Amino acid sequence: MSEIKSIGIPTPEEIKQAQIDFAPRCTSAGRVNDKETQGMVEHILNFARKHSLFVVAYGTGCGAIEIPATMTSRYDAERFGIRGAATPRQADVMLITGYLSTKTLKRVIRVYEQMQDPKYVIAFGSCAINGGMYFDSYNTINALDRYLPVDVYISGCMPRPESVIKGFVKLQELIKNGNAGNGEAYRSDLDWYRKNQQKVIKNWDFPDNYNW
Amino acid sequence: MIREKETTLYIGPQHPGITGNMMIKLKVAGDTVVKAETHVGYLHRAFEKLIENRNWLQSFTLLCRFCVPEPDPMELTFARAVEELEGRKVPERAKYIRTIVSELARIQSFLLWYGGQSGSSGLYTVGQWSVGDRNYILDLFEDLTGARIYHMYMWPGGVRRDLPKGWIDKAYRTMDYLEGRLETYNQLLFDNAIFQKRAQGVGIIPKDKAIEWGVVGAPLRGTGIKHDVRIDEPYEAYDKIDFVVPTFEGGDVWARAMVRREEIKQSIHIVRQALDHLPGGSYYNRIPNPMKWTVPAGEAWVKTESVRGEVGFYVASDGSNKPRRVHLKGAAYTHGVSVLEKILPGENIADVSFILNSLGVCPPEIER
Amino acid sequence: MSKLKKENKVLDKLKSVFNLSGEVKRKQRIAVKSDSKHVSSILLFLKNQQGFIHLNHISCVDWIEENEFELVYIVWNPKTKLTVLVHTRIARENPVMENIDTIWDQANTYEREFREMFGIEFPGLVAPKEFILEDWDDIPPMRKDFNSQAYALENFATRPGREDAQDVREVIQKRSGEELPDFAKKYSRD
Amino acid sequence: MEGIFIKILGAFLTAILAFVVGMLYGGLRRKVIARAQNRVGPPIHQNFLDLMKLQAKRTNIAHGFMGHMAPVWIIIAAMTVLMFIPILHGNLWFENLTMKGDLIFLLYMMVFGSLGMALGAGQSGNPNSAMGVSRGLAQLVGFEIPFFLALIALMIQFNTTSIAVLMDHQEATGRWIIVDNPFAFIAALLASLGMFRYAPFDIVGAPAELASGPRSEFGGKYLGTMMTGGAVFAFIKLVMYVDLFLGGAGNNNLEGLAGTALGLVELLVKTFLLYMIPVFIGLVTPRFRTEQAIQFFWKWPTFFGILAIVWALYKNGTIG
Repeated sequence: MSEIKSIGIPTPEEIKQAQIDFAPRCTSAGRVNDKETQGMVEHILNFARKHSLFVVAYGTGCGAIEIPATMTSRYDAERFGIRGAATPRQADVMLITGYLSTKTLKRVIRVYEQMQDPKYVIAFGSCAINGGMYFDSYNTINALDRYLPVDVYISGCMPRPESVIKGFVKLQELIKNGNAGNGEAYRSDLDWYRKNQQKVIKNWDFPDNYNW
Repeated sequence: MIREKETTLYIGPQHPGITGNMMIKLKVAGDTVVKAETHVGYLHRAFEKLIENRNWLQSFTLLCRFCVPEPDPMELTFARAVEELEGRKVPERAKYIRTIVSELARIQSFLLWYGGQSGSSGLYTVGQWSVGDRNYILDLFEDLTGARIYHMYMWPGGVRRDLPKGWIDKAYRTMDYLEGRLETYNQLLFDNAIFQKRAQGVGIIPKDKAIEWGVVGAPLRGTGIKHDVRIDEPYEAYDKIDFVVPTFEGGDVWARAMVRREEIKQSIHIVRQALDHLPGGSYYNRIPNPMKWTVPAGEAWVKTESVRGEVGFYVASDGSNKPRRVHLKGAAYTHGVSVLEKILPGENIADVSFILNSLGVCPPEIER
Repeated sequence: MSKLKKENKVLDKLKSVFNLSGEVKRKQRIAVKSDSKHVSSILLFLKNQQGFIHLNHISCVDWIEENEFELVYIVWNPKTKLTVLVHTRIARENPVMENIDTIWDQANTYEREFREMFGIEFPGLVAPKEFILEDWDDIPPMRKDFNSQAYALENFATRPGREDAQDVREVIQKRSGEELPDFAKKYSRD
Repeated sequence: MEGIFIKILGAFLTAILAFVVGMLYGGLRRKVIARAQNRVGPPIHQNFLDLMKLQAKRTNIAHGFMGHMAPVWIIIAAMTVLMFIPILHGNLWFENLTMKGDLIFLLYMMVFGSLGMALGAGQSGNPNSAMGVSRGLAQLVGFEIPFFLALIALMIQFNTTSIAVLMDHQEATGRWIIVDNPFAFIAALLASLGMFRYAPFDIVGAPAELASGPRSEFGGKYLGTMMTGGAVFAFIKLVMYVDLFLGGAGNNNLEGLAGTALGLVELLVKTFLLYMIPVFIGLVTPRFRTEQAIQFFWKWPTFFGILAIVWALYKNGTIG
């Protein structure tokens, strides 16, 4: 019967390789406006970007249950300029609310690629970080940043509305400093992401070029 | 008659009108749905597979995530199934606490439903109020169990901990507050001429077919058939509590809404009664060391009433420290697939999301 | 057993018509075992003659040691509030089971799921091939011989840092068969 | 020479005024709704931030030529209509082309923007957009009838199609048209609920039904431009109603800047009060289905429109 395969303690080489593999992919490639080089215009635009975050309405996992609570009267995320957008074209932020099944991952990638730059990804919950309690599930991916660039992780299962808002505030801070928005980096590292994505999505039927 | 050209319209998975993460593929002619097909699997986490690799107590962390809007009936049902397999007794106080918690879970789920039903018809104000007020119930849960959504509170043999100090008063106060607020919601939603116009005669489930189609819960009671697990097979303290199971004729969205409108009042009534008659004594029959804990071989089929309808667990044990098979039957399994595919043809596209909300389709319950 | 009169009546009726074994498990629960060939006629009899018009659930259990799948059909009578569990066993190799979606439409959904998750074939089942999974290329996942964790390790990237968690699991597994260490004994529940 | 200079400057001023007021009203609407829903709500300048953010998007996808042109058409239509609307009565700065336009011309120009939107949405290939467009056109058929009836009533009663002449008449008699022909106002007001597309008539972009309808495929700069156009159109509609029924603004005897300022304040008060009517109705009503919306417009608003014409004929001396 199902015998649990142990990974064991990783060797130093494995750790090194893992550090390379899991190094944040989007460090400098897509940074058109670092804090140092940020001009006056970009500064003002970043102020607007920071205070106007449209969230694409896609509840990908069970963390979506705290989104209504965050958006409604007690926590009221709209006072930060956060509001829902019905379609990916209009949205800036994508919330990955928890685990992603392989079937959803395919849709999520499509939705992400349809969003317009600069775009941000906030990942919710332990299961988006390292698989959480679904680490041995055959249908959920374990490390989201292999497949999509992630700006902010919110830990917890599930994150409370306070921590969701804290995550948004953190994202605002990153936007202000010009450290958020990995759309261009995603484009420049597309081969790496595509390789990982295609490993999970067996029947690959995406457009060849990322030009939409 | 000239047939209009049929087009294919995908509602979901990324769509504001969908409840959760699923997809409905519609064939539409003009504004009318000709054929509907449900596609699920976007939330499949293989719970039933994973539980086979966890021991009995570890399963509870996974179990409550079966259905996100209302996790407590899942715990309760599984705990009852394990108790039935083991023949374990539950103290009287635990029974009452379980009744209170499952009714509170119903109330918070009803409040979320208010949000969904009114939001899908464009009346966001009620949703904002009710989902905001839902936090008061979640506060009660937090005081009691430490978590807002996933509690893992009801274990085999009783509940995890006793009611904290002052909790009962707080629960009474919350019930009083909610009862007052409900009047406001109902005035705005149910007395609204446009809502009545939208809801009446839409998404009709025929009365004579309802049971055969596998309809359960509020949608079944909305066709005028009185069926509730809490009365048919009383569990916990429901046989000692006096409550009414409301029914409404019609089988449409309006009837289901009216049933829920009464049910939330009944739930508040039950919570008050259970708090009034809360017995003293122990709240927990201890289980052995969970790592060594084995459950005798056998099978159990246990049902519980949730907001969407009955929740059933088929649990098979082979006498080891892990479940052999845990199979959930949620109400959405039939409502979301076969019933939805039957009632959607002939409806307007505008009503798809409306009907979806009134059936309480919860995709994680379908695919697990 | 006067209390379980209704239950025994249904069971006796079933036994008189069909060749099956069964028992009354408790109040409102009747369990019967039958050959897989007779299941649809038993269900049809229960539905049309005995008033069990509601199909509650169909479940499937993989008994890999006995090389069999067990299918459980659970039907419910809204008048008498009784539940009958009809068990049947089929072979694990090339499993084929009779299609009952002509009796209850919603059985279609269950059968689609079992076809996908256990690989059981239902002749005459008209439905799209995929229900929950997409582009599945391994053995049906709910079978006991499918190792979920191995599949996950092979296909999905794992973040370093989870190794301890794996070890704890191993320790727990070992420990469940072993004596507890001294320091843990005072917290022991037995 | 000086006259032309003032005219050009005035045109710019008009455009800026319409844009700022329209956007601020949008922000105020969000704030009011939030307060009614027990929330704090966004700051009232939130819409400006949203617009700035949308214009600052780095990638902008257009689906074909019409997808590119649709927002431009909306802006063109909005600005053209704006130039023909008298903002303040008899004011030199906001005169623009007011004396040359008439109601019928305006009505056609106002549809021009929606037409561009429809073509652009059609080219995007999104079924939600196509369905939104067909719903929008159906709704247009609904609310245009009572609106036209109300305007025809005014034309019959006062024997003119010029807004400026109507405003002159109101100033001369000192009586607003709301008093002269209340039924026309009621019909036009009910039609305006459909024009603003807030609940219960937000069927075009209904989120739970059609994602966001015709706008589904527009993002970034395109959406921002559409937002601007929408804000200007909201201002135009409000000013037009104020001009037609509430006596317009700027009918004071003060000279120079003080008079203009007072006129603007008057205009803002009137338009804001008028704007709050659809906003408050939208707060407490669910959305109609398309056919229910059309039925609504063809019942009571049309009845009031016909009543307005009868009233106008009676006042005019043609009948009675």
